[in-house]
Amino acid sequence: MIGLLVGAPLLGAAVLLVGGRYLERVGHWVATALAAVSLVLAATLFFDMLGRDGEDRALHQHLFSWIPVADFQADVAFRLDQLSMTFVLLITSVGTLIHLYSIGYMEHDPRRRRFFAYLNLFLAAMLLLVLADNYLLLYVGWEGVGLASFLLIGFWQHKPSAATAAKKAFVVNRVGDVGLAIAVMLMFTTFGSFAFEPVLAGANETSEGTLTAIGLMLLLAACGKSAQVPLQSWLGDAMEGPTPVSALIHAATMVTAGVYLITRSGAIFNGAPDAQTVVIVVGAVTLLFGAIVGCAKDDIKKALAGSTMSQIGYMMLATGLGPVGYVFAIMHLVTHGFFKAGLFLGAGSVMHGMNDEVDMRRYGGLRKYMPITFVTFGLAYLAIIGFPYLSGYFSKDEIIYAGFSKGGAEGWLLGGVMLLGAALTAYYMTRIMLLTFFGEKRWQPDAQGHEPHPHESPLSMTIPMMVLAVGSVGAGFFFDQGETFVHWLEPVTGLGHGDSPVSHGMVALAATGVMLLGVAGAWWQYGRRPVEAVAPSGRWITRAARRDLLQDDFNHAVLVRPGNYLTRGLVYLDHKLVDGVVNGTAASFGGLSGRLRRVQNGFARTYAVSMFGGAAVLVAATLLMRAV
Amino acid sequence: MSPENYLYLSALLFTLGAAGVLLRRNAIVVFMCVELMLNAANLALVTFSRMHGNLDGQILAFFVMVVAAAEVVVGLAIIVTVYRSRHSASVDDASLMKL
Amino acid sequence: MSFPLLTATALTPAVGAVVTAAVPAARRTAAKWLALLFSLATVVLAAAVLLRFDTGEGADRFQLTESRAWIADFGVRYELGVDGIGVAMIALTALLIPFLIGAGWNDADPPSSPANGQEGPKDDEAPATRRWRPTQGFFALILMVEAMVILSFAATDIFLFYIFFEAMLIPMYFLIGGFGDRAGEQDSEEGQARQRSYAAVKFLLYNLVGGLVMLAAVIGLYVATADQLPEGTFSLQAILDARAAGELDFGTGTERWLFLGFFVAFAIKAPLWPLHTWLPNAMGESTAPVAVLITAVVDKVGTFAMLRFCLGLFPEASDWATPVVITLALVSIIYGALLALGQRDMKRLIAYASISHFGFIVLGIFAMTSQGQGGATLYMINHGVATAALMLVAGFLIARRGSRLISDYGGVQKTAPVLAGTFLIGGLATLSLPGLGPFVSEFLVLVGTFSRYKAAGIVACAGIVLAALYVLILYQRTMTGPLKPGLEKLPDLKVRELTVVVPLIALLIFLGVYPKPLTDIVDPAVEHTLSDVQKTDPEPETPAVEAAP
Amino acid sequence: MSTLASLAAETSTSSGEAAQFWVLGPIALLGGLGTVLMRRAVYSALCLAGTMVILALFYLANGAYFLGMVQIVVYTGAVMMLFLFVLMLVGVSSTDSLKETLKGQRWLAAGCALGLGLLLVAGIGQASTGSFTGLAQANSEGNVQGLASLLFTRYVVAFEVTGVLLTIAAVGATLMTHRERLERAKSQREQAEARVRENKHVPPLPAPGVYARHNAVDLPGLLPDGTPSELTVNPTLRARGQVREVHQEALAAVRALEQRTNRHHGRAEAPGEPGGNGGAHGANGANGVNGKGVGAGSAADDEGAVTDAEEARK
Repeated sequence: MIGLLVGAPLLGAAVLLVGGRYLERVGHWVATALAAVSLVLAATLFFDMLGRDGEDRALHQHLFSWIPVADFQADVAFRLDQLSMTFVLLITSVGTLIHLYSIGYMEHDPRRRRFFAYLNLFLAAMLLLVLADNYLLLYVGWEGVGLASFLLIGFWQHKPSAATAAKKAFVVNRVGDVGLAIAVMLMFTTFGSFAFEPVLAGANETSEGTLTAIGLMLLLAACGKSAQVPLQSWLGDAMEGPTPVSALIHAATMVTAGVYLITRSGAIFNGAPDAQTVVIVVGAVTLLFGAIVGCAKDDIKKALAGSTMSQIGYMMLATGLGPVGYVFAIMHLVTHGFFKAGLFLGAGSVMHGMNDEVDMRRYGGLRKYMPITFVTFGLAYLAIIGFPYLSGYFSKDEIIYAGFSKGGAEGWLLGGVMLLGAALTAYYMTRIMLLTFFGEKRWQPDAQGHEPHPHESPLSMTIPMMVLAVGSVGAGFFFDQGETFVHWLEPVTGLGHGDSPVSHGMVALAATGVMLLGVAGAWWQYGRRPVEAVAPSGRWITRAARRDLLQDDFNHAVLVRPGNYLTRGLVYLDHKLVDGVVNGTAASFGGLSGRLRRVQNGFARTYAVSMFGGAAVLVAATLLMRAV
Repeated sequence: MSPENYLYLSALLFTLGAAGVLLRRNAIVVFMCVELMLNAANLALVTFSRMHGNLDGQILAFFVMVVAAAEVVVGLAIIVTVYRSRHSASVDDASLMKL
Repeated sequence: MSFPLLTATALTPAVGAVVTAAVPAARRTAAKWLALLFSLATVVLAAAVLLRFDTGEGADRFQLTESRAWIADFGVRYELGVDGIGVAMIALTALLIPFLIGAGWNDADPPSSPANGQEGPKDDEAPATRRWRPTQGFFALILMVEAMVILSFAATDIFLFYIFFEAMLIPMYFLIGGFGDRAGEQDSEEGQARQRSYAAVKFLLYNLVGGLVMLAAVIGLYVATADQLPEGTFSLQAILDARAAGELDFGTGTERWLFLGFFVAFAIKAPLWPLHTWLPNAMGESTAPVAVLITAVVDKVGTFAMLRFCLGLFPEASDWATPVVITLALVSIIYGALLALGQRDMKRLIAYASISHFGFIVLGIFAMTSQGQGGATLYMINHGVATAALMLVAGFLIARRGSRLISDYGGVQKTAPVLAGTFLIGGLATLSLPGLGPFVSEFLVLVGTFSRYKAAGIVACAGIVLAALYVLILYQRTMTGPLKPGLEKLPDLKVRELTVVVPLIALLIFLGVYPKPLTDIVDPAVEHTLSDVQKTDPEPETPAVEAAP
Repeated sequence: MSTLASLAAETSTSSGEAAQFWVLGPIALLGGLGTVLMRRAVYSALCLAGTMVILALFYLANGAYFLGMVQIVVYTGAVMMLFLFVLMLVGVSSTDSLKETLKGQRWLAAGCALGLGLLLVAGIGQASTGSFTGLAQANSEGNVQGLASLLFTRYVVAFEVTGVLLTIAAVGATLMTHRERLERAKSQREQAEARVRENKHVPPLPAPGVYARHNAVDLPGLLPDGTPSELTVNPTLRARGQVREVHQEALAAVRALEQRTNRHHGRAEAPGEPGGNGGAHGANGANGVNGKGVGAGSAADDEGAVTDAEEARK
């Protein structure tokens, strides 16, 4: 049953890739159908799970023994508990919707079949990731989604920028993966196993140092996958991929895998406060980082990407808080999955209508042309900025509250940071809103010179947007009702209650306040007066933010360029030194023999001389013999 | 005077012959120098036989002569053949024995 | 004694070589089919070996043994026998050769034939090669190498092993020197020929030097056994038993010298930094199948021999040398990867990648843990298959364009998507993506190393990232981006090429998803090796309490 | 004879023998030196012969009568004559320059020879024993008998072997020097036809020296411009380098004669004549042409002559 969950999309991928051009016409439908199949499976499993009560809801399925070498026993086994269930539902539902959406979006792409194959591959990998019963299998899914994201980011391979972005994403992720790999090894050497149960159970009788080490390694992995500082640089470029990809992988599901990993390994982090602190710091920094970047970008997708980073920063921070935060991290993750996917799909439909123009300064006043997009986008917008009683409102406020409840100065600090983040969120989202849908139209003919005439997207694209809009409106409320979600997850993640200096109400009030502040700020800058179609140079902070706060320049200066010099130097050395020694020896022997050859000059008299010399020496020797 | 002087003489002649072999290029002359060396050796042998008072030295010298004769015959034949083919009797011209 | 299965397995390709070579010049195609036939027969026999091999509990270590007196005066016997590792390696060798023959189907046709992957000229053409028979020679040599390799995997008599270990060089030399890929429009015909012969001679000299050192060690070993045992012997089994019984003990000094003698030879064969420089030349200049033959089959003899002879014969010395060897292995991993990054020539890039991988193998062997050594053995097989896939596809690409320079390619996936896809899969296997064979082995090696030498394990992890870099950069430069001029009508993979590549890829996936059959075969052998060196896996710090699910 | 016998019989050497030694020894040495140093092989051969004779005397003085005789008869008589024959075959008066061609050979040779000599002398000096036993009773029943008894008893095997050796040597020498004719010798007619065919020397070669005042075979004939034409002398002489120089005054005389005749007939100087001698060696080929022109008027074989002149110069 659980195996099928993964198997269906995997089958789809295989069939589509192998099937070749016979499937060109029906390929996308096959893929969507298979995604839907796994969605249905997930739903049935879900209700079946609801049928059982809290503690024994977890399901296990042991397929086969994968790598058995002595004590090293890696199995292909699945574990479906509430946590994974949540993810499965999110992945399959959003995934299916986006398959549907892509049918319209990729309609004119000649390689659509392959695109859907990759999408299916991604679904399979992601489901494997969340369903795995041990860290090694999780690692497989982990790299699998990396591969899928590589393929999808670089889907338009003829664009060098896309190819580069894909490579960058994979490599940066690889760095994170090393973290995960080392973590798994540490687990093996520490616990003699890396299945969830033994590890998490054994966590509390292991030394804190080991746990910290494992925790940090896991965090490294999470940073890579979830685009957290310092491994965040790939996410912006990943927007080179088709928009549905950005929505599915780089907003809703894959980038949240880091949060899943840390939540899953809660037991380890609980035992390692230092690691938790690092997690919090990373989350907080990323939160602001993403927000700042989001404020400056004019490319709508990159702005949203910044927003994604920032939101995931929230979740990270929450997971760093320990049991207090896990639940809400996941909750925010789910709601974020809805509204951010909605936002991206909206952006996609906007681009669809505008000849793939991404510069928001070339939009303006689109609400008249694409009403559905406007409405759905708007709802998602309200959700993300935490408009009261929309989903963002609940999840984010809970996290902020949890941050305060850390207590003491750090509590205040965290709360403050997160409120600032909230304000920024409101600011950049409003900015996007205003630039895109309000004001007067600012678009010009593109390079080929045809005037874009914005139009609403086909139904296959709008329907998913609507569904997601509903989700982003309702999810939070539904979750918060009687703390459904909390009780749902509690058996897996546990639940802690910090004592917060401030009450829920005050937090909600403050959040709403700063939100309004942000909106006002954005309106003050972009709403009152017309926006110029070309970005003003702006202050240094803006310029820096436009360049993703110089992260790439930093990487380039610190890693890439020295790396290039190193490789070039080594190539030279290998040729000159390592190889040179050998060739040198050979050459010297050759020269020596060449010299010796001269002695044989063929003149009989020369040989005679040597003969007589020899004779003389012999005589001398005999004489000496007799002398002594 | 003691017969050793003969030995000294033979040594000197031998040396002369050796020098000739090494210095001269004309094959025939080289050959003569070899003969000179052989004769020097013979002188020494004869002197020895006298000093030791038995004839073995002379016998040996006798054999040396025979062999020398044979050698001369063959050697000269060789020289003639070489001369026919190369129109030169210089030992340096026949220096094909090199790489 | 029962039917000599191992001898038969080794003999089949040898006979095939002779028969193929005897085919008259005009009947090239017939020769090809003959070679293919014989290689397939070998596969069948190897499969028989695999089936006859008993992996059950208490099965003795060396099975299918054959033993005949050969040079009685020196106690040299014709002794064959396989443990799990040997079986696996023989299976790999036998399995790869048919693919290599299929891939090299046209590589040895006379230059008159079009090089770009189309079928060669009909037999009645090409009068130039009436007397000289390059094609026949090519396939005959490949089969000859196969025979040698199988024998050296099966030999349990050290002298016998040495003979095949060396004899292998002769056909390899001619394969490298005689048959270049026709990729070098940048330099002249004789220029290529010069480079080829340079590469071939370099290969020969390196390996001969190694062999010489080893010969000295072999003789030393005989002497050592001769003055301690009733009579000197070369038999591995005998020596192992004698040591187990405590009758045999080379002193520390002797043992270390002997170990060095063997190790140097093997370290050259399985290129370990800094003895690696022959590999890039050899692989760069030879045709793709031969390059695969070198790195996937022949070099494996080196690592295999480390595992069987170095550790088996000289446990203390191996223990003594471990720090140095591990350091060298780490250097190879990082160094090879960095140099792969710096290459401009596709095949040289793959060669340096292989150097990096051999670093992993050696690391696993000398980690002295069952994961490490089991992983190393799997690694030998997986690396063989993965490199074969990548290199062969690269070979097809090179044959089409006639250039090895990465900079001559770009956007290939637009004209030849299937080729690009297979190339990508091969590349992903090389960077050991989970789900493909190499991942299993690489991770095992890392775990095995890490559980004994944490630092080494972590350093080795850098190799993972670098691998991703060089593979993806290669893929990006060649396959993606705008189409480079000259590639507009680049044909996609032909049926023949697909039949070569697809099974390899399937095998990669299978090995990645369900390696259990392989591990079952290998594990007992690894346990034996570990017991030879008197090592046991380190215990976990805090054994996990088995939480009931 | 008897005196000598008495000399050798004694166990000490008489003053007569000493005198003989001191007189003949140096001469022998001189002979050796001559052998080594003479530029002409014939001379060195003669010097060697002299040395050998002296050595023969020394043998006699040392009581080796048989050997002494053999030395004179076989060596000086037969072997040296053989040498001389060969010399004649190769060219009696051909001189080879003593100029050393191999770098450092001379010094090395001198070093080796001197070193060897010194060592030998030193050895002898070291091994010197004052007294010696004469051949008195060894030669008691005659030297020849003594030798014979030894030769046919103790050394009989060696004797036989040397006999075989001699036979083999003789056969070998004849084999080596004897040349089997592989192809039938060309008849005169065929040779003539061949000459015409390759258009070379169709007329007989110009005669030597007759044009100048000498009529010796080893003197080249002169061309009209007074330069000697090598064609006119026998190739063998050329090979031996025994072509005699044409003296400058002879040439001058020829030129003067021509001028006189010209003046006498009141003819103007033929163009190119005076420069003839000056540029003779420079423009030898051209002169060769003229020479043939004299020899045979036909212009057909001019270039043939040219080539021939080239050959001659080689």
